[in-house]
This record gives sequence, structure tokens and C-alpha cells, in this order.
Amino acid sequence: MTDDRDNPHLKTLTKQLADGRMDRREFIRHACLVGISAASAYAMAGVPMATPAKAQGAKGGLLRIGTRVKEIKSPHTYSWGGYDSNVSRQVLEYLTFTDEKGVTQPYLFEKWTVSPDLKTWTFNVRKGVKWSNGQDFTADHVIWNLKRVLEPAVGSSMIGLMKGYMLDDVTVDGKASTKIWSDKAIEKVDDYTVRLNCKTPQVAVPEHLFHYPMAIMHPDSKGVFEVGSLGTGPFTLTEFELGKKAVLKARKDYWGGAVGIDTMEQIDVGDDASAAIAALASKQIHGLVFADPGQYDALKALPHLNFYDVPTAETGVIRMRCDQKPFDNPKVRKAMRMAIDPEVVLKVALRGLGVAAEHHHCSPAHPDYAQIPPMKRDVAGAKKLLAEAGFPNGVSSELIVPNDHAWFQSQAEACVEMWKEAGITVKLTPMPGAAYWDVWTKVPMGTTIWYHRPLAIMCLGLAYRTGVPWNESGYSNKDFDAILTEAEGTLDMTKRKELVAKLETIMQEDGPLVQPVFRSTFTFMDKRVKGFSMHPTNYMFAWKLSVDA
Amino acid sequence: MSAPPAPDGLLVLDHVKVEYVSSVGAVTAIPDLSITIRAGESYGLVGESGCGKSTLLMAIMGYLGPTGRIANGRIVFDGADVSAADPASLARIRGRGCSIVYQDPNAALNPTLTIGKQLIEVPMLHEGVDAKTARAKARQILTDVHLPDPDAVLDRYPHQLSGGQKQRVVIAMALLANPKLLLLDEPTTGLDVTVEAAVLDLVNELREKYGTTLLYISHNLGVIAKVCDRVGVMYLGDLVEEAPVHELFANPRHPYTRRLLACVPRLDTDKHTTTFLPIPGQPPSLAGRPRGCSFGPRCAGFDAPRCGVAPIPEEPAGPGHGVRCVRWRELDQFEKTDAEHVAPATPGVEQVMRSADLSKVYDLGNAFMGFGSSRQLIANEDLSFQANKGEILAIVGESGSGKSTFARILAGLQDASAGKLMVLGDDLSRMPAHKRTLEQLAAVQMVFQNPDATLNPSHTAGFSIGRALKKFGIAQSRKDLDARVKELFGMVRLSPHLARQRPGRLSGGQKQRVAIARAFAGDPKLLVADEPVSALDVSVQAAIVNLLLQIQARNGATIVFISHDLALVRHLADRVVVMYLGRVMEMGPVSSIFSPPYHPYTEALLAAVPVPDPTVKQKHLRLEGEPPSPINVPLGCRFAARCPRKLGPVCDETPPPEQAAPDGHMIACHIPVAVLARVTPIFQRVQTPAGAANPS
Amino acid sequence: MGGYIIKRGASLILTLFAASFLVFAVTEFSPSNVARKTLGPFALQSQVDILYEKLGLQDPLAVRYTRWLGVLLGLKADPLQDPALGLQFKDPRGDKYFGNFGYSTLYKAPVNDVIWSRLKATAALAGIAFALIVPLSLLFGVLAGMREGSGLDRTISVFGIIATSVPEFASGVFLVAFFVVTLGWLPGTSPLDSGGGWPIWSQMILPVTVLVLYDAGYVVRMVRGSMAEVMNKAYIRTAVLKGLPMRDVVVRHAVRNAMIAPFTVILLQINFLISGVVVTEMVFAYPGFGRMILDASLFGDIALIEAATLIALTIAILTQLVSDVGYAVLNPQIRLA
Amino acid sequence: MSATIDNAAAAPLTAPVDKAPPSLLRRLPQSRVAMVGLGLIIFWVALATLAPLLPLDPPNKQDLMALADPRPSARHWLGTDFKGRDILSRLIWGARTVLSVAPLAALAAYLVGCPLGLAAGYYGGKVDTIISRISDIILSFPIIILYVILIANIGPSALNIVLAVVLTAAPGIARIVRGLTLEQRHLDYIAAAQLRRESALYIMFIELLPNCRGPLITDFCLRVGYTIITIGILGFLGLGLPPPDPDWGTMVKEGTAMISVRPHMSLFPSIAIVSLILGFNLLADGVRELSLRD
Repeated sequence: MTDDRDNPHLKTLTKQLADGRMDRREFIRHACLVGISAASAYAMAGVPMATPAKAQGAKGGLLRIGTRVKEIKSPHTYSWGGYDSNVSRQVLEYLTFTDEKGVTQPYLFEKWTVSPDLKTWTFNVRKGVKWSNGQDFTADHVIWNLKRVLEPAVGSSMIGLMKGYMLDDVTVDGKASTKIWSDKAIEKVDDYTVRLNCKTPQVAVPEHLFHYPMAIMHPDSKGVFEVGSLGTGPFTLTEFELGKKAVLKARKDYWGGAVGIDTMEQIDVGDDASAAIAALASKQIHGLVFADPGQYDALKALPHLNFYDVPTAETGVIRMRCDQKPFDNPKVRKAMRMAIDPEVVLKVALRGLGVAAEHHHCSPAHPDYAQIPPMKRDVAGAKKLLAEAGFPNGVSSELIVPNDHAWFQSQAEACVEMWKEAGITVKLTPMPGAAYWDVWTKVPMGTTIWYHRPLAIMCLGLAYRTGVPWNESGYSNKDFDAILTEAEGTLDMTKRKELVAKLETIMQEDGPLVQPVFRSTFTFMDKRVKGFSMHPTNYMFAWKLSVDA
Repeated sequence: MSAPPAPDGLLVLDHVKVEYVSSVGAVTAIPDLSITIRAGESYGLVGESGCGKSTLLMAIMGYLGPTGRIANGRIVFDGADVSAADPASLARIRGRGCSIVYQDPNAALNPTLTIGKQLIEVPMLHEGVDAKTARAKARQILTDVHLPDPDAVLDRYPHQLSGGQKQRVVIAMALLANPKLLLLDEPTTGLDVTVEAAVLDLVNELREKYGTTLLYISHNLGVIAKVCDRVGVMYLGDLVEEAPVHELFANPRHPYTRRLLACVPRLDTDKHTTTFLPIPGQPPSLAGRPRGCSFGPRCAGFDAPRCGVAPIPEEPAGPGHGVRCVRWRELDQFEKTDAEHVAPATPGVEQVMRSADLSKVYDLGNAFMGFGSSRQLIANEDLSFQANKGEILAIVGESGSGKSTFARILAGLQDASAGKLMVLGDDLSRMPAHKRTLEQLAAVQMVFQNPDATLNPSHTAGFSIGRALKKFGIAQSRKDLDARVKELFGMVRLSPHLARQRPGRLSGGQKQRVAIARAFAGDPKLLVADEPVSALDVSVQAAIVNLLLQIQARNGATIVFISHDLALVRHLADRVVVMYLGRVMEMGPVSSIFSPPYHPYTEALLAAVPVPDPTVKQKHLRLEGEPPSPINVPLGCRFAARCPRKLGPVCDETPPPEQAAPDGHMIACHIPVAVLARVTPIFQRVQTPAGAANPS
Repeated sequence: MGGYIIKRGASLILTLFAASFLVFAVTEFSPSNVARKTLGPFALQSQVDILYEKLGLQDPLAVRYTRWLGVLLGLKADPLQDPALGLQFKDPRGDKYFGNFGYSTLYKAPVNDVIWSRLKATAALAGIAFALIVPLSLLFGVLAGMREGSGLDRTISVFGIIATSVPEFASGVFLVAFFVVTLGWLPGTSPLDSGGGWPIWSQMILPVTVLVLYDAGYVVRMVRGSMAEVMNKAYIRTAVLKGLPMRDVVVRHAVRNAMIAPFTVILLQINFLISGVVVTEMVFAYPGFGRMILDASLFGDIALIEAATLIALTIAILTQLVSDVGYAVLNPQIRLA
Repeated sequence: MSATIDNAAAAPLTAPVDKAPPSLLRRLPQSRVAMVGLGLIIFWVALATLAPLLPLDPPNKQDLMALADPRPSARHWLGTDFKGRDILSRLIWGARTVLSVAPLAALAAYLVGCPLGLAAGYYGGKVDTIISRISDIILSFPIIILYVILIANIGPSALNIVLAVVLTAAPGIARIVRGLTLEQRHLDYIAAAQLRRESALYIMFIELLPNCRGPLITDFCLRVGYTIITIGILGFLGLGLPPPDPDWGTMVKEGTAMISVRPHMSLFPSIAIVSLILGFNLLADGVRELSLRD
């Protein structure tokens, strides 16, 4: 607790909390980010800390989860947290832990402190953590992992995430590449202390450390994860068959305590929505990693299942390429938004499991979300705008829908119907998810998955700032960029929210996106499974779970 | 016939009525038929296609299929009523009492079982003997039917045997059951004439040996004359006449029988002396069976009140001779014995076609990538003969003789490998149709064998004639075309409205007439007729032959007539070429071919011809085996391997010289013509009934 | 016979050659490229570009095809396994061996690690289905064709035609609704894993039923047609008129001849069962070959598609060979040449 | 040397000459099987043709009221799908797609396959070898694999489905036509045409092709049925025609997730598919039986 009181950010935060500029939830989240322990943060916020779901004690037994069993060999280059990392997650752990409420807490890092300028982060490695071969877990292990994910040749998506504050652009053999900005960027203080010296201020470093490719591997693994791989986690992988199943056995000597189950099996149920339902109905599996809105009604009808959900900032952005006709005209883009009633999309595509959005990619789940007047559906207004833009007879375009998110198509279909009334003709073209990622920054109109991110400004910065790699729409607005930069450097929540409100307005008026909904992620589990809670990014933590006989 | 069943009848058919039932109702195939066959007798049933003779056979075997049934009457075999038999006793009758020899031995044998397996089933089933005994028995029977190397045959599959061998196997199979009655359903149809003769010899021999009763069915009066004691003539399901064989041929009493006999080519007449008397019209469908006499509508003596009201009763016309005709005594009043005689064309001296050393060799496969040896099939070799204007040149030979190949080269459907083929001054040997000028094409046209394949089933009868007229530039406008088509239909005696019918609605004879009209569309100088009548019933055949002769008499075309039927050739040819395995054995004017000196092969052919006259006795002369494959031809004389008069190695090693005999007669043989001339004629009349001409 | 085998072998190789090129050419139309697929959606474009160049993906189709062929024949090392790329792609068999299908970009594993277990699973499914389809179709086909037009014949024919008209996805879906959801008698998916309390044999029932229903309908009709034709043949009449009882006629004389025509068709079903089970595998989440091909095609995993195509084609052509040989055995009139 | 064969034995006597079988089409009513099949096809063709005139919801219209209870009701006779769209309307409008794409695809395959088969059969030799070899290669492909690979790569659209059907079906058609051509090539009416120097094209298309029509009509019906299955399978595998326009296979697929609670969503589209396929299969069967009766 004493450490917490010394935290340089504490004063600002408590002041904001006291002034009412920051609500309690935001306070706790920020306090934790800057290294204040969750217990202290909750105490200071005056919120009783929910007892974190504790392991149920070693009851033994088998847990079977339906998923897709994909390739898992290279955790540092995983491309999606939903499937692949859920196998390794039970073996390989992360330095921090962001809970379903967005509060980041210590994990393999026991605690941390950050300098007032948010550039120097000092992390303390938890003592007593042992690899599955009995070896102690130390700072060297952490540094090996950090350096590895930032090595361009490895190809980890951590590069994209940490590039802004850890990497420099360089040219290698005439090709754009990156390198760590300074030799001292990753610094070993002692065997149990690691320091990150950032190029620019960054508040979200601990959250980034929970990003799914940041799994902590043993250096001997050379970055390969397979049956028998060393890990600090509660399980070891004993069996793996691609596309079929993965079997994980509980460790007896896990540092975190007793593991609720003996064995976890992840069973591949395929992409077919009905196969997963059938597997649950016949009790071949206890639950799913996550379920699709298309499965909701059927699963709800199965009496032996519990429903779990959590609101997220996950969304499918229908983005328009601002440098291609007719979307080079902001009036057309706005008309596209005005023709949509987000409530309809919410009902049709998500069965109401989510919230209506306001076309600016900032979610009420984000702490820096600012409430501005929502865009009302206005078909006449949309038509008028189109006419002003020089399209009195409406416009037409083609919308690419990657087919790996079933609800995207429902969303698109709902939108198409509404656009039709405004004289906008949109042709849907489904595309395999894999193929979409090759054209996602090129097609005139596409639907892109944006997973939950803890802050609204993170989303805006990743996707809409001029020239950033993931700016898929080619959107470029100097005012927007300037306000965004200002917001990122503003720790004062009230001020930041004011800035975010401006950003949101720009998005609604000028932005490149139609964004009707944020979804809740949800799943169903057998009632015999205890201790489960839905994580917004579909992560599973099997050691917390137990299965009643 | 209608007499009460004789007590000694082995098989008694008593007022049998057979029907076929279909969704549209029952059709009567046999209205009311009674026959009694006595034990030890050989009874022949003769009639044209569709007359119900095979139906009758199947009724006797109790095997009419799901749609057929015996609607009335009884079939009593050896005291048991077949028509009322339960399956078990029916099986017993089939297995032990009454066996059948089928028309097409290729189809009658199971292709996937060895001969042995198919044979031993019979004794194993019906005599309960073990496989070994049964096999021994089968072997014995195969020896009886004169199959060489019976043990090897037992282990062979049907496709490894020749047609004649298969028919012997089928006969053996029938005999294995020790039947009292043997039913033979056209057992030699489709076999070469020399093979046919050998099979008929066998039938006669076995009959003597086992004393089996025979019921022999055939459309071929010559065959019936050879093997039967008593003959019944069927028309449209009715037995119109029944008599002992000599009586029937000597004194036919029914108009149909008489007409039928008048259509059969005989070896003692030809086109100069006789004209066939075809039967007008065509048989009605079973559903359209006329009232009264079934032959009425086609009969010159039809008298409606007498013939067209009630079923015609049988009347006795002599001892054992019955006839179903109310006017049989008045026959001479309406039956012309001599039709309008058409003078045949007179051959000119102008040469229309001449082949010189014409050869056709097929390369049988370049085996894949040089594996296996490449083989040659010599279809024609060194053919040299000619045909003059207005002449009918017949080419005769058994299957594999190469006569059709020559026809196809001549018509332009194939080209020759070597030699010359001069037609009207042009060498066409290497000019298949697509290289010939339209004039050359029009000059040589062809009539094909199979009436069912000669017209495109998708187009009307007039269509291809119209195309030919257009192509040959004879008519272009619709009107001209229609007029010309009408004219051609008139020429072949077809009603012009048939031009708009598709072939499916035409009879075989009508189709062949259309084909002739088509061939004459371009006014050909040379007509190639490849067995144009061999697929037709004898009465239809007669009409087509008459037609060809008439047309030829009118336009003087030369006809190259390909045939296997020596009697028919005797009737219509001016000159004859006899071919064997691709080579000419003998050629000359028609009369010289049918009298000594004979080439040994021609002699054997003539000895095998079934003569529709039981009073003619043929010299007994049979060939061993069957024509060898044209792939491995002997070096010397092609016929040496089967020649009954083979001299020795010289025949095998040296090609025979082409010896000239009088009248442009040529015989290719090592035996001098003078020696060949010292043989007795093939045909001898045993007892000459009044009025019969001397056979040549 | 030696010539025959050489001939068939040459035609097999030629077919595989042509087909693999065809597939290679078709995948050209697929959006995205191997580099992007290898690195995944979140890799930076610069990373993708580097790999793109290193793999020589800018080369013309023919060059890339030759390279792929070289890897397959063991003449060239698999470029994706080059440690310099830092991709962690390593085939325990080495990077240069005959039959190296390369690396699956979808599964991020050597194709040889992925493909054979799928094939085995599908072979099990197909084998059981085949083992049922053949006797069932023969029995019903013979029964129906034995007496053409009889009540039994009509019933079997109508059932056959209905069965072939119900696509596998429809029958699969309704069998699940009935036996899994409503009755709870059978498991709804077939992961071939007994952990969920359902023994593996119980997991095979529904997929096999779906396949048998769809396929047997077709084969029954083929057999029936052939049988009916044979029953009209003269040699059957010969057998009947020899006095053989009906049973002997059918068993000894008809069945073998009736098998000749459908024999090829029956063997072709192996072909269908190996690859055509994709729908069934989808419905039941069966970890098989068909589903793998679908996944690979959707992802555009060229190496896997090529491998699967070659294997499926080889099976198809070998089946054809077996059917030709069997045909010759059944039908003594045929000589292999 | 063969003579007419008097084989009136087991079968009824040969058809009377003056009453030869009329064309297949006119005899169709004789086959109950064919009539049932034709009835099913006509039923769907009629519905598809009349679709714009029927008092139906637009097929893509989402009835938000129906989301809560999508079951069949007076408003939506066959219920709605889980996006609130009227299933009856989608089935009828979907029939338009199926009934145009499937026959069109089969027809296109015939346009390619027939000339190839005719050429292979008529010319023989090298032409035959080349055409047959290419056909063999394509026919060796397991058909579904070929469809999946093709459609997954060139994308699902009506045109591409037609292309895929042409590529996969044309070799089969060519093989059938080749066989039928070989049967006829040596028949005398072809020789007769050659003897009046008809061109090869004329012989192939005017003399040979019309006589192939019996087996080809049967094959065409079967192929349309099979194409409907294929389109359904592609839809079920997620390679169906692009949304939101109704595609039967996709409808089944979308409904399968709900099968346990809302069976109507996949039941009705399945019945529709089965009925239409059955229609074509029955018609094919009837036509075949009729042509065998000749």
C-alpha cells in the first residue's frame, strides 16, 4: 500500500475522481494502469472489490470446450486471440492481466511504477513463479520475450502495437523495416526488475503486455510452442491434433494455487454453427469459447446451459475509402450514416446483444467515451445530402463482407435494406476472411472487425489517423489528427472527454465509417461448469473453472 | 389341326389362344391354334416375321413373360398340361421333357460362365448327379455334337468359340436333358451357309441317334425342306396350312403358301425365265387382325362374304393335308401362276467398272508405344474383275470374304491400299467420297443392308432424298424438289405421302425402297447394293428384287450386288465373283458358276445351300471348321486349310494360278480345270414331279 | 499386361501433372497471396512485402509452378522452410524430400503433417459407408431388377429416386434434429473423440447414415437398371428353360452379369466418398479430408489444395484402374490392353 | 449376314408399323413418374414466374416484428428467417434464381459438351484422343472438390457457377455424346450422307445429334437436378450466391443453427430443394423409361 501512495500519478487521479471528472470505474482502471494495486484502487474509489473468481480448489475432472483447433506453434505471431491463444494461454502466461471490466492488474509482473512523463516504466517480476521444469522465472526471460516480439523478422503483431513508443522506422536493403529505438529501451535492472524506456509517453503499456501475442515463453523454446513446451501456467499441453483437439493437463505445482480441473480438452467443432449447437445439445462439450448471435436462440432453448455475456467495444466497421468515388465526397459518407437506424441493426444482426453505436467507433464501454447527440435516421436528409453531392439519383457501390464473422452479413443485409430506401444501392460481396485481409485497405467499401480495445482514442488512433498502417479508409483530416494527438497527451479525463467529443462529432459529420453497433461477446456453458465469466476478448482461463460431477 | 388330339401325340396344342396384355388392353398373338406332334416326328413350322411362331414356342415352354398368357385352350406335353402346370412341374418339363435350341447362340449362352459350368447344371439339377459325373456327361455330349477337343471347350467362355461352335454347344445343352421333344427356334439363322449345313446335318444325325421328336421353326423354306417330315405354315398367328413336307412343296393349297413359295429364289430358275410373285401389301398389326381369313386383305381371291366374316375352318386337302381356305379348290381361278414378266436389262459391252489388283489392308493397331506387334488384316487382295453397262455383277462369299469391303471402296466410303479401280474412266481407288467430284459421287451410289440403319430416324423419308437432289444439283427450289421426290417415290412404288413420314413408321421393305430411291436420286451409272434384301422377309425380298430389276431395265445402270445367298444370285446376276478371305476364287457368267467345273470352294457352298425343294438331292460335301481369321492368312491358296480336295503342300505354299475356262470363266486353283470339270453336279432330282425344270 | 501397366502409369502421371497445373492456375484468381497468408492479417505490409519477395511470388506462374514441382519431387528445398525467413516452419522430414507437399499456410504446418490423419478419418467414414452401400444396393437393386415392374421394384425405385433427391445437407440436418435434439439418442457431432461420453461408434452412425442414404439410392438404381436389363437377356431365358429354379437363375446367371455395368459405378463411389463427403463432414464437424479441402480452398492454401487434389486424383485414378481390372475379371470378354 | 430376328418371344410383338411411337413429348402423359416430376417443376416455374405478381413481402424485407416469433403465422405463412424475412417470399424469389441458373448452366455445358463429343466421336483419331484425354483429366477430379476449388477461387456468382458447371459437366456430356456418336458413326445413313458429300459439320449436327436426343434429354434433366444439388451444396458450404438475395442452399445453411428451436427455417427450404430435384429426377426417369419402351 505504501508503494501505491508514492505513485506519482495518484494525486492527479484522486483529484479527478474527487472533482467528478472521472468516474470510479475509470479511476480504478487508470490507477491500476499506472501501477496502483487493484485493492488500493478499489479502496480509494470506495468500491468494494469484487472477489475475483478464485480457483474452486482442486476438484479434478474434465472440461471440454468447443472451439476451432488451429495451428498454435508460434504464439508470438498469433493472428487472433479467439482460438489459437486459448490453447497456449493455459500454459503460457502474460505479464499483466486485464479483466472483463477493463482493469489491468499485475500477473507475472507483481507490480510496476511509471514516471510522471509516462515514459519510464519499471516492472517488478513476481517471485516464486516456476517454469514447468522447476526453473525460476526471472527478468531475463521477460527481456528475451520482449526483444523477440519486437524483432521484425519474427513478424509479431506486437510491433504494430508498440511501434509508436518502442520502435524506429528504418530502411533495410531498400525496404521499410523497424528496429528498437534505443539500446536502452529494454533494460534489465536486476534479476527481478525490468525497465522499459519509451520514446514517447504511453499510458497503456501494461494493457499492451496482455495483448495475446505477448505470451511469455521459455527462451529454450526458440519461440515454438508444442506438446510438452515449458510454461509458467497452470497446465501443460499433452496432446495436440490440428483441427481435432488439444488436451491440457493440470500442473500440481502451479504458483497460482490449486487448479480446479485435471484436464481441459479443446475440441474442434468446425465453422458450421449447427455443429457446435449439436455438440452442446448432445453434451459432447461443456461449452463454447464464444457463440455467434445466429446460435443464440437455439442455445438459449437448451435448459442445461448458462448464458454468459459481457459488453465490449468489438464492432464491425463499414468503412468507405475516402479517395474513391463516390465516397471522396463527405456528404455521401454522411448520407450513408444518416440512412441507417442502428437499433434495427442491433435487433436483426445481434439479437439485441450489444448496444447501438453512433458511427464514431467510441463505445460506452470505453472510459473516454463522450456522450454526444446520437445520429437519428433521416432518409429524407440522406437523399438531400446525396443530391447536394451531385447524386440526385442515388449512388451505388459494393460492400465486401468477410465471412468469418457471421453477424457481419446480417448487419450488412440490414443496412442494404435501409440504404435502399435512401436511393443507395449496395451489392454485397462475401469474401473469405483470409482473402479480405489482403484487400481490406483497398476496396471502396468493406466491413472490418475491430476488437475490443480499452480506450476510444486507441481505436481512433489506430484506424483514422492520417497515414497510420491500419488506416484502412485512407481518411485524412488535419483537424482530427491534431485533436487526437492532443487527446492522447491529456491525462485529465474531463479535458480528454471534451476532445473526444469533438473527435466523435468529426467522425459523424465527415468520417469514413458507418458503424451501427457494438456487440456483446457471449457464450453458453453447461451449468455444471463453475467459476466462468465471459472475457470481452474471448480469453479462457481454465484454472479458475471446475466441473461438477 | 382341329381333329381331336391323337392319343399318340407327344405334344398336343388344343385350341390354344395366346394374348399379350398391356395397359391399352389385350392383343391376340395366336387366336386359335391346334397342332399335334407325334413322338419321333420332325415337325416344321414356317412363317415370316411376326407370324407368331416364336410366341407359340414360348407358350409351349410356359415362358410367355409377364405380359403374355394362354387365354384359352390347352398345351399338353407327354400327358401333362403345360398351360396349367405349377412352377415345379414346369421346371421338370423344361429340364427333362422338352428342350429348346435358340436362334442366336451368342445371346443364348451366359457370357460370364464357362461352357462347362453352363452344361453341368442340367444333369446336376435334373438327375441329381455330382459335378464330376455331370462333367463327364457334358463331355460325352460335346463329343456327340462333334466339337473338337471337348475338354478344352468345357473350360472356355462363350466368346472364345465361333458362332457354329456355340450353336453346337446350345444343342448339346438341350440334349443333356435327354429331352423327348427338341424345339429348334431358327437355330441356323445368322450362320454362314456352310456352317448352317453342318448344323443341319448334326440335327438330322442326332435325331436318328436319339429318336428325339423335333419341332423346327424357321422362316427359311429350304431349311424346313431339309429336316422336317411335316410342315405347318403360319400367318398372323394362324396355322393356315399343314401337310407332309413333299406334299406341301408339291401341292401347296393355301394362297399364302403358294405366294410364299413363289417368292423363294430357286436354283433352277432365273430372272430371264421367272419373276417373283410378291404378296401385295403387308401383314396387318396384331391389333388390326381382320375378320375372317387373316390373309384376306392380301389375297387375290378374297371374297368378302365367304372369307371376311367368320373364322375359317380347316379343310382336308389330302392325306394329312389341311388347309384353312374356303376357296382352295378354286385357286386356279384367281391365282396367277405367272406374273407380268419384266424383261431384265440387257448387259452392254461398255465397261463401267474395272478393278485391277485392288487391295485393302488394315493396320491393326500400332500397339501402344511400340508394345505388342503390329498386325495387318488383309480384307481385299488383288481383286481384278469388271462390270459392264446394264450388267448385274454379284459378289458372293461368306462372312469375312471381303465382299463388303470392296463395296465400300467402290462407293467411296473407304479408299484402297493398292491397285486400281476404274469407274467410267476415272481411277477411284484412292478417292473416298469427300475427294470425288459431285458427278463421280452421283454416278456411284449405294444401297445398304440394314433397313433400320439406312434412314436417319430423326428425319423424314423424303429428307435425305431431297438433300441428295440438292447436293447433286438436280433440283433446288422447293417445288422442284417435291416434284422430284414424288417422282422417285413413284419409281419405287411408294405412296408419295410416305415422304413426310419418319422411318419409325415405315416397314423394312418400305425403308429399303426409300433407300433405293435415294440411291437413284442422282441417276447413278453404277449401283452398289450390299446385301440389300438379306434382312427382309422372303416376300418383301422378292418385291425389292423385282423393283431393282425393273429400275435397272429402265435406266440401264450397272449393279454390283453383294450377297451371301447363292439362290438369289442365281436368280438375278449376270456374272458372279466368288470370294474367300479377300481373294477371288472363281468368277464367270452366272450359269458357269452353278455347273461344273466348280472351284472346290464354290462346290462346297453349293452343296450347303438349303434348297426349298425336298425332291432335290444335293451332293453331300461339307467343309471342316469355319473360315479362318483374315488376320493370319495362309501364304498359298486361301482356301487350302479347309479344302476337301487339297493337293498337298503346294496349296499351302504357292498362290493358285488363275485358270481360264470357257465363257470368261476363271477358277483360281492348283487343280487343272479339266479335272475340276469331272465332278457330278451338285443337284440331283430324286423324283421329278411334273412340270419342274431340270436343275442346272 | 506389362504394357498395360506402363500405359496406365503414364496416363496417371500425365493426369496428375495437368491437374496440378490447372489447380495452380485456378488459385491465381484467389485474392491475397502466400506471404500475407503466412504472416496473418495483423502483420505489417512491409513484413508481407519482404516475404513476398523472398518467396519469389512475383515470378511468373510457370516459374512458381516449376518451383513447386521441384519441391514436391524433392529436387528443391521448400522456400518457406528457409530458416533465414524466421518463420519457424520446420518439417521433421527435412526440407528436401520426395513427396514434400510444402507448408500449409492455413495450418502453419507441413502439409504431410496435416493431410494424412484427415485422409485416414475420411477413409474410415467412407469405408464404413461403402461397406454398407455395396451390400444394401446390391440386395435392393437385385430384388428390384429381378422382377421389373413388380410392386417391390416400384417401391424400391421410388425410394431410390427420393433418396438421391435429398441432398446430404438436408438429410443431415433433419437426422440431427430428430435423433440428437429431439430424442437425444445420438451425438450431434463426430469429433472422433470419445471424451464427451459418446463412444466413437455412436459418432459414426449419423454421418454414415447420411452418406448411405444419399449414395445407396443412386447405386440401387444403377444395379436395378442393369439387373432388369440382364433379366431380359436371352441367356436368362436359357437358364429358366433349362428348368433352373428362379433362385439359381438369379444367383448363378443374372447377378454376375448384372454386376458388370454397375461395377465401375460402385467403385466410383469410393471417389465420391473420399472427397464428396465434405457436406457430411461439415454437418457433423467430422475432422476429415473434405472439410480440410473446403477450409484450404476458402483460405487459399495453395500447398494444401494441391496436395489434396493430387491425393484425391491418385485415389480416383487408382480406383479407376481397379475398376477396369475388376471389370475384366467380371467380364471374361474383356482383355486389358 | 443377319436376318430379321423373330424375337417376339417374351416381349409383346414388335410395334405395329402403322402405329410407330409418336414423339417422346407426346407420350409423356403415359408415364406417371414423368408427370409427377413435370408437375413439381411446373409448380415451381409457375411460382417463380408469377413472383412479382404475388402478394408477397419483398424477399429481403426485414420484419422486425417477426424477430420475436418467427414461426409460421397468418402474416408469414412459412414463417420468417432469423433476420425477419418472409421464408415463402424468399423461396419463391429464390426459385427464380435456381430455375434460371441451373438449367442455364446445364444448357451452357451442353453447348460446349455436344460439339466436343460430336467431334471426338465423328473424327476419331487425334481429335478424339485430345478431347478424351482432357475430359478424362477433368472427370478424374472428385467433382465437389473441383467445385469448391473453383468457386472458392473465382468467387461465388451466378456466372461463375455457370462457368464451373460448364467446366465440370461438359466433359461428361462430351463423353456421352461421343459414345452415342460412335454407335451411329458406322450406320448406313451416315454413309449415305457421306456419299452425297455432306460437310462434317452437317453430318455432326443434322445427322448425328438429333438421334442422341433421347439419352440427352434424360441426361439433361438429371444434370439440372444435380446442378440444383450443387448450387445447394455451395450455398450450404458458404459459397452460395451473394447475399442478400435468396439462395435456397444458403437458406438451409442459415436455418440449421436454429434447427432445434425453429425447424421451419431450414425445413421449408430443404423441402423446396428436394421437391425441385425430385421433379427433375422423376422427369428424367420417366423419359428414360419411355425411351426404353421404343
